[in-house]
Amino acid sequence: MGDFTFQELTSILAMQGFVGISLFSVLLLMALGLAIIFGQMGVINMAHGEFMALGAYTTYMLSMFTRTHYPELMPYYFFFAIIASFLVAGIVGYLTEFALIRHLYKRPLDTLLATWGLSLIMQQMFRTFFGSREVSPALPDWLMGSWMPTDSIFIPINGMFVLGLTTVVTFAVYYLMYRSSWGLNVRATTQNRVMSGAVGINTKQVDRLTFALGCGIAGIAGAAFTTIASTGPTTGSLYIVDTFMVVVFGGAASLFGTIASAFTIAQAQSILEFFISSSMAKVLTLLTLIIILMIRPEGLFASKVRK
Amino acid sequence: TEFPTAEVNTTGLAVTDDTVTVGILHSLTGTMAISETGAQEAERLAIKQINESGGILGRQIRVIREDGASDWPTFAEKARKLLINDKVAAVFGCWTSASRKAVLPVFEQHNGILYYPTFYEGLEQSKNVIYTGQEATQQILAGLDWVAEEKGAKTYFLIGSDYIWPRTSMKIARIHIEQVLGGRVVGEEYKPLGDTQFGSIINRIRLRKPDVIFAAVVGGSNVAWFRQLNAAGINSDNQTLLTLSVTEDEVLGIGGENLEGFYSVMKYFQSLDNPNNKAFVEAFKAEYGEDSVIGDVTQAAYLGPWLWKAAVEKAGSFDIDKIVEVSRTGEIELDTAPEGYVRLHPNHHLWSYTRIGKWNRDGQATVVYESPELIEPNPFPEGYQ
Amino acid sequence: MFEVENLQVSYGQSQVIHDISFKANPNETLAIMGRNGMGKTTLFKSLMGILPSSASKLEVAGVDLLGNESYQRVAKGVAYVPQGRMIFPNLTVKENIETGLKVGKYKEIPDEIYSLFPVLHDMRHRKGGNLSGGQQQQLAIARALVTNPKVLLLDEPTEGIQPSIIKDIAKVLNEIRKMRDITIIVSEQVLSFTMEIADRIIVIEKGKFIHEDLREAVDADKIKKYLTV
Amino acid sequence: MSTNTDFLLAIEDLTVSFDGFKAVDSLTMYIDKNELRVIIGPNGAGKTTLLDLICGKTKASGGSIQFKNQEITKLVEHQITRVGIGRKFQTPSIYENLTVYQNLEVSYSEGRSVLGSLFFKSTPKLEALIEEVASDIQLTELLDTEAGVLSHGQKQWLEIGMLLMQEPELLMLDEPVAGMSAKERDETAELLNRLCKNRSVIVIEHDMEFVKKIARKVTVLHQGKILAEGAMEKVQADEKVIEVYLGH
Amino acid sequence: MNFFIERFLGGKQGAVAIGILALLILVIFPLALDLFRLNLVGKYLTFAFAAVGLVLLWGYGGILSLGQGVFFGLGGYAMAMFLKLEASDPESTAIQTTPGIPDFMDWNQLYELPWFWVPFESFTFTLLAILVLPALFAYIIGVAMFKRRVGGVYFAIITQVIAVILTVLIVGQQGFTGGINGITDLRTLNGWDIRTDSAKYILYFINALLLLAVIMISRFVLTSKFGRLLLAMKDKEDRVRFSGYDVSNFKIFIFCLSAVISAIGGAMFTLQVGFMSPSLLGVVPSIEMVIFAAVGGRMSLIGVVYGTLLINFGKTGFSETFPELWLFFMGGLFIAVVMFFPNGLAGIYNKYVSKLAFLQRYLPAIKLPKSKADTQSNASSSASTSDNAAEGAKS
Ligand SMILES: Nc1ncnc2c1ncn2[C@@H]1O[C@H](COP(=O)(O)OP(=O)(O)OP(=O)(O)O)[C@@H](O)[C@H]1O
Ligand SMILES: Nc1ncnc2c1ncn2[C@@H]1O[C@H](COP(=O)(O)OP(=O)(O)OP(=O)(O)O)[C@@H](O)[C@H]1O
Ligand SMILES: NC(N)=O
Ligand SMILES: [Mg+2]
Ligand SMILES: [Mg+2]
Repeated sequence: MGDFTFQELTSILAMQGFVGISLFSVLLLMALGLAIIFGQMGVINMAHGEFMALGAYTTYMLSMFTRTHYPELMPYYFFFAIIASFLVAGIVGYLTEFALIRHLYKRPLDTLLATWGLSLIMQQMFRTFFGSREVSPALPDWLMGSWMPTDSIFIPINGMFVLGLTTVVTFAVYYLMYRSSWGLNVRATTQNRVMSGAVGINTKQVDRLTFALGCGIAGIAGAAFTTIASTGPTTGSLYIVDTFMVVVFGGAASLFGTIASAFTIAQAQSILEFFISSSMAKVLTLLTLIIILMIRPEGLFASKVRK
Repeated sequence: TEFPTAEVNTTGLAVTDDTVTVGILHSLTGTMAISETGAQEAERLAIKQINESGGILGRQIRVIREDGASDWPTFAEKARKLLINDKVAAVFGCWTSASRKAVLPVFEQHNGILYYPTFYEGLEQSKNVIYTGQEATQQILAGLDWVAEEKGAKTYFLIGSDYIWPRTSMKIARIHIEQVLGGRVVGEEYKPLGDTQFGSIINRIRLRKPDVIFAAVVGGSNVAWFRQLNAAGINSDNQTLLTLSVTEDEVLGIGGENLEGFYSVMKYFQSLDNPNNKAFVEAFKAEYGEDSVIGDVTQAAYLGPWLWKAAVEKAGSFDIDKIVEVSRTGEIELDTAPEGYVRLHPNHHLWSYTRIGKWNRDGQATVVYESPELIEPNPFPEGYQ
Repeated sequence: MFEVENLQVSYGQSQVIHDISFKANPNETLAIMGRNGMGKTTLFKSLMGILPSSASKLEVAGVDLLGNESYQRVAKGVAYVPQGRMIFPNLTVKENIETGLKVGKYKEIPDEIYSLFPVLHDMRHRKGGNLSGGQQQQLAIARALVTNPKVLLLDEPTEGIQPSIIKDIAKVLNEIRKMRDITIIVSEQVLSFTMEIADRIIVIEKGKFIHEDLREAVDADKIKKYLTV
Repeated sequence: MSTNTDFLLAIEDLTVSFDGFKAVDSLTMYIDKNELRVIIGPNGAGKTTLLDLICGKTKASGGSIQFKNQEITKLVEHQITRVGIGRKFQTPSIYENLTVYQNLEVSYSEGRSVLGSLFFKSTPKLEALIEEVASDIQLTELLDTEAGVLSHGQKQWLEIGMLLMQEPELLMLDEPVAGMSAKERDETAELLNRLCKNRSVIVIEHDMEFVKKIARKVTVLHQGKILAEGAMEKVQADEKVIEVYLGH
Repeated sequence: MNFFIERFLGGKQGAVAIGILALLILVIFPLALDLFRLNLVGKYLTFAFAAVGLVLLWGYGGILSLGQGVFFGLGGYAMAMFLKLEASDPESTAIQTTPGIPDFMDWNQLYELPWFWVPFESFTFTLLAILVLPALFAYIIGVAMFKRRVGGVYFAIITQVIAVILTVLIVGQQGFTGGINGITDLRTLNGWDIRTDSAKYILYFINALLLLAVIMISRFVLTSKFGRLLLAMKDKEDRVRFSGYDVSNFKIFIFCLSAVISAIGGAMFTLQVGFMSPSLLGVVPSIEMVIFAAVGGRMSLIGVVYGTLLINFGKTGFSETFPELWLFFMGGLFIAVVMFFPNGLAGIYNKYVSKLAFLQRYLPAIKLPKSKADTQSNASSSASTSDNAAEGAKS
């Protein structure tokens, strides 16, 4: 690979940098909802990927609807789709908490089984309603193509969009969890449900809304991913392991840890990938994770409290 | 009757005086359901049509459907069930090579017959399998010859999903490019199945500036792959891309706008203009809805029941050995195949045309090249192993 | 002010609280004494709505608590300092106290709290879980006080606290009881502390109240005798 | 810097800090064989942290701890236990899902390796020891009860019992009578007085009544340092101790 | 004899339970089912090994591994490598470029057997490898994790990550491993055709007997002091440490043991099903193994066998009857078990069946603790502490 100019090389470097950042934002967006549900509430939600898929399908439905009924609104529908995905996934999450999760707070590991069952059911529902084939919504034109700061650098607009969205959602989550009194209730409840009730927190409501919020954020992630990949009934299962990895590796209860972990994984993967095959890059990235967890057994940003 | 059961079924298959039972074995659930749905629908359509036209040796075909669930062990288990428990006279099914490899010993041990519809890597020829899709050389060599000739391609970038079919296909492609076409392979990359991050590979493509991207990315990854290509400014205006694995099914997810102007090499496109295909498309849409699309594998799957019918009728028997025997005569043929005309080669594969389609925005392809004659299947190509 | 009638509590098959009834007035401190395992904690937890219980009457200032969840009881004016502290280990000291601010009239942590427990002010940004045992106990009391309750339930509040602060706590409890006219129900093992704050002393034995006396009427030795039978 | 001594436990210049906060600050202190030492001090003085340091739960930032002239700051928890140090936690730490009997049995000092525990067999000696300990801690009646349902005080005793099963040379108790009723405090005091006959004991307590019953020598800790040391009466009268700890 | 009953069977009740299980899998199934179904049951029972391993590791040890498929796969691959080499003799592979090596190597342009395949030409080595490889691998992971005190969900996720790594490696290195296809078309074991009907019967019985043996060994472990220490560690790890135990060693041991048990299942899977593939060692099968254990009752060695059978019969049955909707049933089944029978099948047994049984009279007077699902082991462990000693003194 000798014949390229210095300028080309810098362009490639810039673009490769963006590949890492873009993977980072994807991972982080996937993980944010789980950081709340798993990191804060301790619920091992194996159906988290399906909630993402739910958001993606919502976006797809809305795009079909807009296209047939209000074609002139196509350029704008995506914003509504994000909100709708949040709401739909959030509402389903709310119901899930009510029907299932609230009975299991004393047995956190059992949430793994119940939500695994839930994920099977949701997958089958997607298949029944939308068929086995993958779908992808028609995207507004402004989301396609790329931004060219110079004539040899192409920064994909969908990647920038996801990055922007991730930033917004991250700040919102940070504010909600660490700066609002609601967040204080959430954190108290998840640390000691009984005692939180005894200081006046309506823990049932907090639980339900927290779970719904986490699922809603998964829905947003799902909506965002329709700009990158297609959605099928089993799409969710593709994401779930990575998502858990990001959250756990960061130190389950730390939002900052989740961010740092998504960043580390994304950069390791994308840098390695440029030099070796993607499967070996993945293996090396994962091995690095394991070694780092050996050094920091409770994740990158463990919140250490004496026991 | 004309064909007494005792005569047409000497090996205890599930054949009665008026029915014959067959199995359909595809993934209805799991990641592969996406691809296998169409195949499974086409097989059912063919069986329905055969039944409507009087069945086979005077018997109606009864179908047992099993779900392979995208899981190879399950495929093997279900194949065993179909053969041992249900004693089906034939099985139509499988999509991935992995699932075929998993069921192959079962079919060989219990002497069943499998009609396998997917384009695949070759290097296999089982007595108990009829391959109705193309093997690697049929698809690849013609395709590469065409880009070399038409586009004057010299440098090639190979990319595929990480499993046996793309890897074998690329191996053949590389040999052909380097030794026959005198070109150069400037990159060869594989992505795990289902992966959606192609940014790094795209950057590498940009570095190497190949004349042709030659792709065998499978399933859901395709959407990410083409969307990201497009967003990176690589499109048919500035890049030739030929893929082995995009059919109308995948286009549905990818979106025509992301694919416009790129090429697929296949034996079948829905847009093929011939009376057989017109009738087939019409019947398919009547059965499964106006919006349904038909891809290469779907069509190949449709051939399965018809080829089986032809063989059974020629043999005058449902016995597997007799079917295999007549299949090996090289005389089983279908004038009514949607792809035009097919004939079964003694090596269990089909003679077929190879076509190159250029994708349009509406998700259909325009055939820009068709091999002048049927291409002989050659699962063990000399010099390409 | 605080009325309980026919309270029964069981763990599964085994009944632990048998038909307890009592009344406490505003500006009164009731001490519940009893040996280990006699049901004090169980009583408090059931009053707080943490354990399921049955009763024919349960009222705070005429407001019914029966069937209410913990948080509703808190909203109606009950506050609780559990045995074993149960602070929120991963919240900072400040945040721990703030969890109690929801229901009370305070918007911010009142200075009295910090002047009663100066160490909590010094350590307000430290994680609750990193405090020493006694500091955590102080935190638990502070958290309950900021809810500005009508009824304050204290389950062995002085456990692990240094003598000087125990004295301070006694003083403060006596003060706020008078100032805010609240009812305090406390279970306690340290006799001196009990004698300093209690108006009435009830002895609990195997889930039943077996004895009751006004503080003026008893001395430490007498109570000790009840507790050793 | 450390020298060979007759002390059972020699703590010299011990320091630990958490994010710059020195919980134990250049502490030097010695415990004799068969001594019963009471440590008191304000909340947050560093008493629990000191025990944490001795038993290996927390690693020291500096200084040395020698047990029978063996440096133990480098050892890990189970090794420290094996050299003969037993520790009771501030909140009772017992196995709620095992019976009282099993709690005691599991704490016995034989069969501590993987294979040893696989092929471990109960012996009459063990039986007798369990009986003895159970009666010491007044849980004979409850041997077959699941420990989770014991009352707070009983849990405290059970944990002491579990330590006795280890037959340690140094026993460290963090607030052993917290939450106990008056009678049980008396009984615990007796128990401790009996226990210290052939081993050393370190007790941390805030209950002065109790301390008086057991104390021979008292160490007062304040801000990680020794504030006063000596006989109970002397310490109680110390103005500084009254100021920071006892109150007026 | 008493010792055997107490320690290997789990007392009289345990003996009855094992007896019933033995009757079911050794007599009733072979008589009632045709060979095809029996072979399926044989396959299910190989997963039961993994579930039994999880009872030790997760149920008692409190260590959740989401990577048991890795060990199942190691055992399975070791066996498959041996069988594949035997199936790849130069005659049957004559059409290859390099005859005598496995077909997939030939397809991937390998011209020589890779070095790490060579020892698998020996059957003895293979048998050893099936036991030692997973133990060694588990040991390495165990030392790396438990010595560093990685635990709880961190350990669970790491084991899951290891499952991912192994899958990616196998799929990515297909020349050496057969890739996503796995290792297929296995035929004979030391010349004995494993595909014949009689071989299927024999393998079924070997498998069933091995399973029973593994259960008894596990029972021995659980009724020992080690078993009680596991429960103790699950409850208060620190206390165990301060009682003088090197907790990490205990965890490492139980992890290795459960790995070996899984691996035996994997090897038996290969023998009975005739191939091995990465889809058996990834994330999903590993989670399914946990589900088998949970549905059976994670504290019950016998319950998990029934759990495994139930789920797999359900999967096969539902998917044959409702090929397009069976996931609804499976999902519903998991949720129902978790919600209504938190202790799995063993919990149902304890709650309903055992109450009826006369055995109730022999249970200790005290109420059985809620968290202990397994009557068989429990009744004996709480009752036998004193019984045991008495009997020990007699003998
Ligand atoms: N979760 C439980 N399940 C069953 N029984 C319990 C449970 N908790 C407590 N008990 C039993 O209830 C009785 C009362 O316990 P409780 O904790 O209320 O006593 P207490 O008076 O607060 O004792 P202490 O002074 O030790 O705190 C005890 O006999 C105890 O064994
Ligand atoms: N991990 C930690 N991080 C921060 N501060 C800590 C940590 N551990 C202990 N501390 C602080 O160190 C000081 C000593 O704590 P320690 O628990 O030893 O006190 P103590 O003497 O046992 O008090 P008490 O009598 O209340 O039990 C306290 O101020 C505590 O807040
Ligand atoms: N045969 C294939 N494409 O897997
Ligand atoms: Mg109590
Ligand atoms: Mg302390």
